[in-house]
Amino acid sequence: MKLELGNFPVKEIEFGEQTAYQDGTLTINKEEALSVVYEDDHIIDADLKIVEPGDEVRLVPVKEAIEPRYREGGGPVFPGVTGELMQAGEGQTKALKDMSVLVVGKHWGGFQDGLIDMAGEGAKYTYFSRLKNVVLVADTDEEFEKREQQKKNRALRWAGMRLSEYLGRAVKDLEPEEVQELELPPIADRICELEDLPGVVLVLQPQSQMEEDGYNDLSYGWDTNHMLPTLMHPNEVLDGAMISGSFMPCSSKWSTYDFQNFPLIRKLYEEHGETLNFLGVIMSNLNVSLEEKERSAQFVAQIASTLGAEGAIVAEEGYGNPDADYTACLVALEEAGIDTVGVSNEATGRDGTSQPLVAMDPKADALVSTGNVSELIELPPMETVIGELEALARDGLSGGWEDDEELGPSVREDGSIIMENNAMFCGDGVTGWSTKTMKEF
Amino acid sequence: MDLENQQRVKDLAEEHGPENMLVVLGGAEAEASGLAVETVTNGDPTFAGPLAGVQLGLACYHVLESEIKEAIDEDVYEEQISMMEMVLDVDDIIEEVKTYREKYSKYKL
Amino acid sequence: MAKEIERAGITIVQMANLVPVAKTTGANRIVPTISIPYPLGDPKTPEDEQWKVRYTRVGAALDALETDIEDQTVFKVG
Amino acid sequence: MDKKAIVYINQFFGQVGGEEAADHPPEIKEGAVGAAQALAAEFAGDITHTVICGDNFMSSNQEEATARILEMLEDIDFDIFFAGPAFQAGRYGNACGAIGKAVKEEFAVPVISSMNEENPGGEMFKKDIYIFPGGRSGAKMREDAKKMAEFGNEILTSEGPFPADEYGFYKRGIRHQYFRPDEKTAAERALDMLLKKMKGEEYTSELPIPEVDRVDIAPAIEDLSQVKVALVSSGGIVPVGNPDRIQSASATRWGKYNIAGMDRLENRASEGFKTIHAGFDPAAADEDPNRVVPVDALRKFEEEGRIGKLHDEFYVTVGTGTTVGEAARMGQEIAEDLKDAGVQAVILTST
Repeated sequence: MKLELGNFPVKEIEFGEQTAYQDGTLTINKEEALSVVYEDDHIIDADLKIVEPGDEVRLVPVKEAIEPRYREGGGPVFPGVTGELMQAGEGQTKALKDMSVLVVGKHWGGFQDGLIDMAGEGAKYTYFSRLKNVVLVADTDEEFEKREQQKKNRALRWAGMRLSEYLGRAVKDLEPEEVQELELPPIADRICELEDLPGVVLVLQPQSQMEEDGYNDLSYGWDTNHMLPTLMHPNEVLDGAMISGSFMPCSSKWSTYDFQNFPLIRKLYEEHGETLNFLGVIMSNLNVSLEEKERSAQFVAQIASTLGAEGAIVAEEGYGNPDADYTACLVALEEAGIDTVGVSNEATGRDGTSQPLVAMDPKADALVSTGNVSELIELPPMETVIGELEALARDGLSGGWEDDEELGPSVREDGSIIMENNAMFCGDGVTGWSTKTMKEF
Repeated sequence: MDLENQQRVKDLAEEHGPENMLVVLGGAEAEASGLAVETVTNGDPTFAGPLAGVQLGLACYHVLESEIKEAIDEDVYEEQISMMEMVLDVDDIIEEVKTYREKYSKYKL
Repeated sequence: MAKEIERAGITIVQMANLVPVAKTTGANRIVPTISIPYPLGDPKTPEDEQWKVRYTRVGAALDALETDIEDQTVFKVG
Repeated sequence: MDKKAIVYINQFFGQVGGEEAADHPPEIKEGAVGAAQALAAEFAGDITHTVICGDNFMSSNQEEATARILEMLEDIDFDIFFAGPAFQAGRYGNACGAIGKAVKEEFAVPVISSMNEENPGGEMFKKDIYIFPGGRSGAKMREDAKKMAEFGNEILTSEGPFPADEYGFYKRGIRHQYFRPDEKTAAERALDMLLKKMKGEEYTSELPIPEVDRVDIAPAIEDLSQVKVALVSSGGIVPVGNPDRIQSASATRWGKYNIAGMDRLENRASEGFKTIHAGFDPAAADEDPNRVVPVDALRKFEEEGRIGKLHDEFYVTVGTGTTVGEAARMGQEIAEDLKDAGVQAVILTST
């Protein structure tokens, strides 16, 4: 499978007459862009903003991040989600780089939503503070979940994807500045030198723990709750086969942008043919019952063994009971004789003394840790808030609270905030971005 | 160096003046000898004894060092010390004692 | 939590689906349940079956409370 | 640096005497006395007082000794407290740890000590105060005191963070996140670790698996029909309206709710109970809370005489994201309440 990713670096974003890309500048016709957003009747109010690194802006509740792209030939960027089902990971896709589309609720947030600061101390906590962002801030008529803590955010997330596809079409007929060829030939056809290198698989455990439709990560539009671990080509993941869900405490979340750019996959590609033979991605999931967790772990170990993997990296989207899936998977791979490394965050509590994962096993002896979900973060007020600051305290964001005996409310009158890392939008960068680790103090 | 010996050294130095004293060590081990030199020159390194923080700077040698050895009657040295000289790590001891002496002794032989 | 209650000298049985989690946190008497969102009654099954599951599993937990154990024990149900 | 320090040492290093003076009661002297001088040589601030206490006095009257020392310190202004170094001396190590912990709790200043790895005081108190690995005997006084004093200088003048592996004190089981100065990403770290592991080379896991802390198994109940049984749950089942505002994740609160006279828990639709747990799909629990807190089944057992009585209240909190530390505290509080209510057996349901 071969994917050619045509990159268009975005140095500046501005509103203007016509949506177009020229010499690093993305110009957006706001009215036309919003009309794409309003294609869904559930969107009752929408606006677009542009934010850049260093802007004194706080975004909350942030629901999703997407890289704008165009699929050559006009097929859906997210097959099975924004259009018909088709093979992702093959052919040509164009991407607007160094930017993302951020989707922010105009009023209402939920457990799974997060916060981004574009400047100051808070900016170090999320990758998206480093990007130029087109912010869709909107409200919907999804009354059934307005006051619910768990929100599907369906209308907003889909609007974000439509908007990304719309922006992607700006480079439809243009030549990319740079083309990256991502190619892994069929495993059986790989040349002899590769055979001498150790085979490595990447095992992903995207969030899939809701029984009800509409909350989980999707694979080609299919709810990952309903799947068993399966072998995927890494190109599929990078090319829109996977989209983010709306369920997990936000710092643990993998946004759709994260799937499209997955640093662990990129790193394995870099090492392919140099130090290892990248066999592929085993797409697993996270489950609610023990039997399901064990079944998935067993499937993962079996697929990895069948492929002849000597090494594996496992990444977990979440914490709490999914740690049982994570540990089960690490143990199953180790027991199959495969050297395994895990990547996850931890929950050591505000004081740092709690047990890092809820399920642990001494066989999991090589772990990368990307942060503590309960770490307290205190940030000064920001000049501008896009969305609604009160959502952090009011709507049950996983890192916010209405009141606390010791700490007071998450949102203070002067606009300063105190929250748990939990609410940092994709803050733990488990897909590989994180420059955070955990240390003993 | 135990607390009693520290007290004795301190008293003698007060009585006769540190410039008029010479401490000769007979310890069998390098580290302990070094500590003893330090104690009578720069003060008790463990800070537990009377010499804690007291910098006498005394001249201090190990009995195995040539300066002392040459001053002793050969027969006596042969009878009393030479056996030990064969089983001890003489170089180590001398090296250690010398190091501390050069660092802290204000007086020499 | 089970550990702290047991430390206080109260005999406790933990009913949990995630046996590895209960084990890691140090619970001593463990009775498995059927899932996380519905430990004691699968909504997809008829009422009487859910009742049976609940009655049997809670019964097993009561048995566990009356059982002397030497080590951390996961009690079998049914 | 105009910071003030107080030093704790034992009778030996305080020049009171050896074993014969080990019953020496605590006293406080101005300035750096005895071994406190070794710290004074490296500490950039001022050592204003030295507390000296006999090791035996401390170990046989720990409470009294601690109380007396805390009282001595009450009116003194100080920024940091040093205890030791204690080398391999067990009683001395214990004394440094105990008094250090008490001072830290009472005055909220950093406390620094040093002990040899064989000193049991290190294992006992490394969670409470900073303890540096030290030599076996007083011969290492200068080195050990230097480490303590230098860390004291650092902690009083810089903002941190102070990771254990960088500064060298014993790991304390306190894990916090840390931005790597080299900005090496998780992807790069994972690949490095994997390549090393596959080659059989040394690597360092960023999350070493700690040992599980076990409690003594409570004895079996002889006859449940004579006993009051209580239900406890981490499934977040609360009265609709959540009167105690228990958090739906990272909970720090628990509630107890009266079920006297109830045959079962009524559901959310009938304004009875619902789950506020955000870690799983709430539909099944909202529809029938007995699926999580089986009041109905226990009523049946009560009626059949299988159990003596179902306790009139059930206890609840939320498990998801709730740190083990918080869970332990809430467990202790609930246990206290259960004991007061005469409950002898508990069924804990978790989701």
